Amino acid sequence: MRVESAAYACRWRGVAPSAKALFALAGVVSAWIARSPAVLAALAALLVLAAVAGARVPLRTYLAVALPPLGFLLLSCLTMLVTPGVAAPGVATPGADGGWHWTAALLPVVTRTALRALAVLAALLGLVLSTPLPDLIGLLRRLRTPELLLDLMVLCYRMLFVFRQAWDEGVTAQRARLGYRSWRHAWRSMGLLIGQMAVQVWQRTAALQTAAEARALQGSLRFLPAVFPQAPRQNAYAVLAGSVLLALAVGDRL
Amino acid sequence: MNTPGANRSASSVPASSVPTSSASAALAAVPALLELQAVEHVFADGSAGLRGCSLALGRGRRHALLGPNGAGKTTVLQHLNGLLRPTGGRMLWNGRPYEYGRAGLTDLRRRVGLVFQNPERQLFSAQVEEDVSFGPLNLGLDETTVRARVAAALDAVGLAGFGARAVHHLSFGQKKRVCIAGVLAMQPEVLLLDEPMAGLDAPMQRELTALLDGLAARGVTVLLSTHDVDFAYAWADDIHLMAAGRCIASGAAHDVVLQADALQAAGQRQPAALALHAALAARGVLADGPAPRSVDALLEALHALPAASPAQPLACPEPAAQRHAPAPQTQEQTQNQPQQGQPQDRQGHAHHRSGETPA
Amino acid sequence: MNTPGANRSASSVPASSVPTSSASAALAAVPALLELQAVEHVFADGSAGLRGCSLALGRGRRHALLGPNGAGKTTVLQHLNGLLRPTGGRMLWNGRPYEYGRAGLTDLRRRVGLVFQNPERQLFSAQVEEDVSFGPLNLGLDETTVRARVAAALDAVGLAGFGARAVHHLSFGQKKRVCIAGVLAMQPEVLLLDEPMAGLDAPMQRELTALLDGLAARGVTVLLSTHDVDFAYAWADDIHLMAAGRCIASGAAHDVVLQADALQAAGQRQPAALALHAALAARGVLADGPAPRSVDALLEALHALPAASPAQPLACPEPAAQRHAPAPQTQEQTQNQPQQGQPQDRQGHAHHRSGETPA
Amino acid sequence: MHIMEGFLPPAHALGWAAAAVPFVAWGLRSIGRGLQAHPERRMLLGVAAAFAFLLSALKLPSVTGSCSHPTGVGLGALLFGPAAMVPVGFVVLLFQALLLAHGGLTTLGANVFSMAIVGPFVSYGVFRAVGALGLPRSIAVFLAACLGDLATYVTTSLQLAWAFPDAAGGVPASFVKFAGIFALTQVPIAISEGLLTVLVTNAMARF
Repeated sequence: MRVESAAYACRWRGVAPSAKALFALAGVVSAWIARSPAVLAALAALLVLAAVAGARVPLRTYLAVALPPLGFLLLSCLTMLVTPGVAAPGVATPGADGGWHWTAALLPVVTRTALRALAVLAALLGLVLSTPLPDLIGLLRRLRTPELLLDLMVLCYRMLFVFRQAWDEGVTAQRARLGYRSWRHAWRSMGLLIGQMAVQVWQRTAALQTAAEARALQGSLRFLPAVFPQAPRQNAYAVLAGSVLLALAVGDRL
Repeated sequence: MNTPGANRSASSVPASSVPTSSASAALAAVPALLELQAVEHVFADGSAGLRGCSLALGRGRRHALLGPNGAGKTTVLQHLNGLLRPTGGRMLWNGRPYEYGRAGLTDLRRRVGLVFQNPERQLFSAQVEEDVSFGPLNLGLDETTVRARVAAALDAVGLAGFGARAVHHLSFGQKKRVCIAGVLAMQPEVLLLDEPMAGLDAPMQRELTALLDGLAARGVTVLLSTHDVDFAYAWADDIHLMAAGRCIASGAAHDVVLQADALQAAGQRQPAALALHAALAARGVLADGPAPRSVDALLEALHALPAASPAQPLACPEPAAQRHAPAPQTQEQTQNQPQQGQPQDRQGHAHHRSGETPA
Repeated sequence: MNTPGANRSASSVPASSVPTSSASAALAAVPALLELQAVEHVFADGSAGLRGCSLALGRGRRHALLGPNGAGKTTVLQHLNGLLRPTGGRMLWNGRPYEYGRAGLTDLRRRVGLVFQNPERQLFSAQVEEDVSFGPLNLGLDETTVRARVAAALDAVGLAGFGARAVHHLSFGQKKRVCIAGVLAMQPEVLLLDEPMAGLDAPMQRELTALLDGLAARGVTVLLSTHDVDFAYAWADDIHLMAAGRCIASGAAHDVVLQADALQAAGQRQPAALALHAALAARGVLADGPAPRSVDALLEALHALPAASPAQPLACPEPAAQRHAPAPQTQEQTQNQPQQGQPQDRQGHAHHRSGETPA
Repeated sequence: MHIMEGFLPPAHALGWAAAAVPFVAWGLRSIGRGLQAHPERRMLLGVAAAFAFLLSALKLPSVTGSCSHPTGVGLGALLFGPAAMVPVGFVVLLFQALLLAHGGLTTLGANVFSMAIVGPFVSYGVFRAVGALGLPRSIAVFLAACLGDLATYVTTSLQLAWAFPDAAGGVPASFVKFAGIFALTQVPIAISEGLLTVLVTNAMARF
């Protein structure tokens, strides 16, 4: 989990999550407002810069995290740039028999969509690569997210690591007994392991419930929110920086 | 010689009876802080967890619940914390029966904290501070108080400054301490720990015993379960011996370990320190009297024997010994020995009682 | 007193040195069964698991890998089983480098079985038999053979007749034995166990050591990791000491425990039996010579001292001793004592080597 | 199949979010009602969400040689019912966006709709329907997981086609394009997931 470790290690770890979220929100809204490819590209660049230079997220980590969405972007844009032959009667093409061919008709839309996606992605990455998830959950708590949903998030986040460790240890133990010798063995081993861990879902649930009751559980899971004493000042900075992005975007619209 | 519990008993007890009476005599005067009276527990699947288990815990003492795996130690702990309800017999707090209503249970769990064995199964939040705040918040305390308690609890377990860390970045020993902090933050009068030493190596065990001794010194009643008779003897004031769902012996540590039948019934042997001391006392190497609590304390006692002590053979006419002390000293020395040995043993005890733990 | 490495240099070691040199002398002629040569391992997250760790395991012996938590014991075991690959240095099997191809690993894991610490993490099937058959089935054996092997493995761990049981109804100790059966069913030449004693109570530990001794007696090379120096000294033929990813000492158990610096570097104290024996020998209570392997063996030695032995004080002119042996015997006795003591120690050793485990 | 962060136009992103909210609220209410009688369901669903997240991050050895990810949606729907799977799926998708950058916050609504609403309901419906036909359990499980996956992928293709109609052929042509391209990865995944879910439920049934 690269995002996870980057968030704990980055320079903006102690900055109020509300400030980082405000800045990311400004980035998203700006990208939605802006029209011209140049401004969208500039927004994306500024947001990447903020994460890499400001929060000091290692570039290698940044790229590794961005790679899968970029793959999706490439595939989807290519999809939009082909069109069925029959659907373009005005153009003389060899694909008129029902094959596929390139079309430039959607190129402006594709360019804008791609750049907008890059800018919004950069806003998201800037947020998640500098903010550990518990801080984000704390922010959602302040934003009055339903308690039950928050409980699910807190438990899910904690148990994620417990399960991941259990999974890794299980796979290692199976490998030690030749469980992944071949493709066929691998499937059988995985099925066994997932089944065993699915049963653990209930056992772990019972244990957690007991442990919570031992600590006087009163219904929902209550936790003390982390405090960020600098939050007002940091929020102000974030609003200021966000306004620059918004100004760029609004200027593009005018 | 004084059993530690004896002081607490009514002052009119004749002094002569004190040495043999053990702590249970002392408990007769004041009710025990916590008590199981003939508690039965049958689980939902029909298996018996406890069979007429009776047990009394004196206030402010260090108790060890000793027994093999499956003897019912965890079941007892869960009864004490109100997680399980006896299917027969009753539970007492300060002489009053447990109340199992919501308010009664919340009150009980504020007073009697329970730390489970496996940290992965009792930490809910991935952030240290958040998890520790869970208990105090459930008690309905305000934010400032909770924050202060969380800080104090983390400090007590030696994790001050770890509040913002992620639980999954901690070591096993640290996770275990977070669990303890989560209970300490509720400021319980009794701290129950299920097999706290499991999975810890020697230095980590020393740290944890030091922490527990510190709590006991501040008046917290501590009860831990263990299957290690040597550890129980070295650490505890009182030992409660369990086997097959029954509490088969209970009392001051140095009394319980002398009950060979009960130990055997619980699948335990004698503590090594006791057995060694007995063997050495029989041979006059160490003095009679209370045995040191651990092999280390016994070793100390051996090393602290006067230098002339290797001694007894030398005192006899033996050519190789000629360079040593002259013969006339012999008798005096031999007579002195018991008295010289005694302070060693007392020191072992004092050392032990002061809260430092023999490794 | 021979450092074990020294014997490996030449086969011309005079026969007279054999009794003290232990089996490591035998290693001189043949290469070790398994060997780590300056193995480095850096984990994906950049942390160092092993730093130039060198280690040789002789065939058919009982090895203990001793060190505190985090010293790299598990990492060594995972290298031996081919689960991890050195990032530097190399691994040898019978003097030949490991092959990490699919066929090589299959062959290796058939020969070198690894039992992990936590049974919950390595039992995947609902039924005992099914789980034990996992390894042999992966070896591609036919059903009849697998069935026979499963039965034999369950028999070996004392769980014959448990084949059809549900895994989650077993006790912790039984689960642990199912894990071992699952590896034994692959009929490995080497059995590696990660902290096998963790979480087991005394009777279960005795059972397990008896099982491991039985396997060793049948020629299986056994290596287990532990952080308990007393257990390692009591059980193992060879001890390999680890600290901070390095193997800092290696050799016959009775040699390694004498290396005080190395023990301290690994955060270990001396084995209690050794320390006690030294203290008692210095006082002439026990004879010099090899120390017994466990406190129990030492106790036996104490109890087996001739009845007249409590003795040395009595031998001297002391009023209370008059009813005992007449003075003339004294000198003879004192001289005899070392010789009388010696057989005790030897017996302790023999008792130990015969496969029975001192509790 | 997740739609990446920022890919949908603002109107679509907000529209899908608005469409998903009532379902999430309904799912929460349906869980909340059961909490009085079964307080441990709160823990159960939190733990189940972690398990589902783990499954979704697994790499399966796949037929094509590359690795693919199962969704775990079918299994979850069979174990906990489709209503509970809406909030659970929401949390899983949110975490995937925040921890793995799979999907995103602006596209969360669209992804929740396809993976946490359509998928589980189709899975559950298929399971009940096939069960009612009296076919063997493993076939019902296979079809439920497999078709649940396929329904998710068809929904996502529709969402993309609606947002980006083909210049000449409009939404239908665009749907054919997206569905066609993503079929390369999604059909093998659906089949793998079906098989795996059968293996898992068989293993579980023995406990």
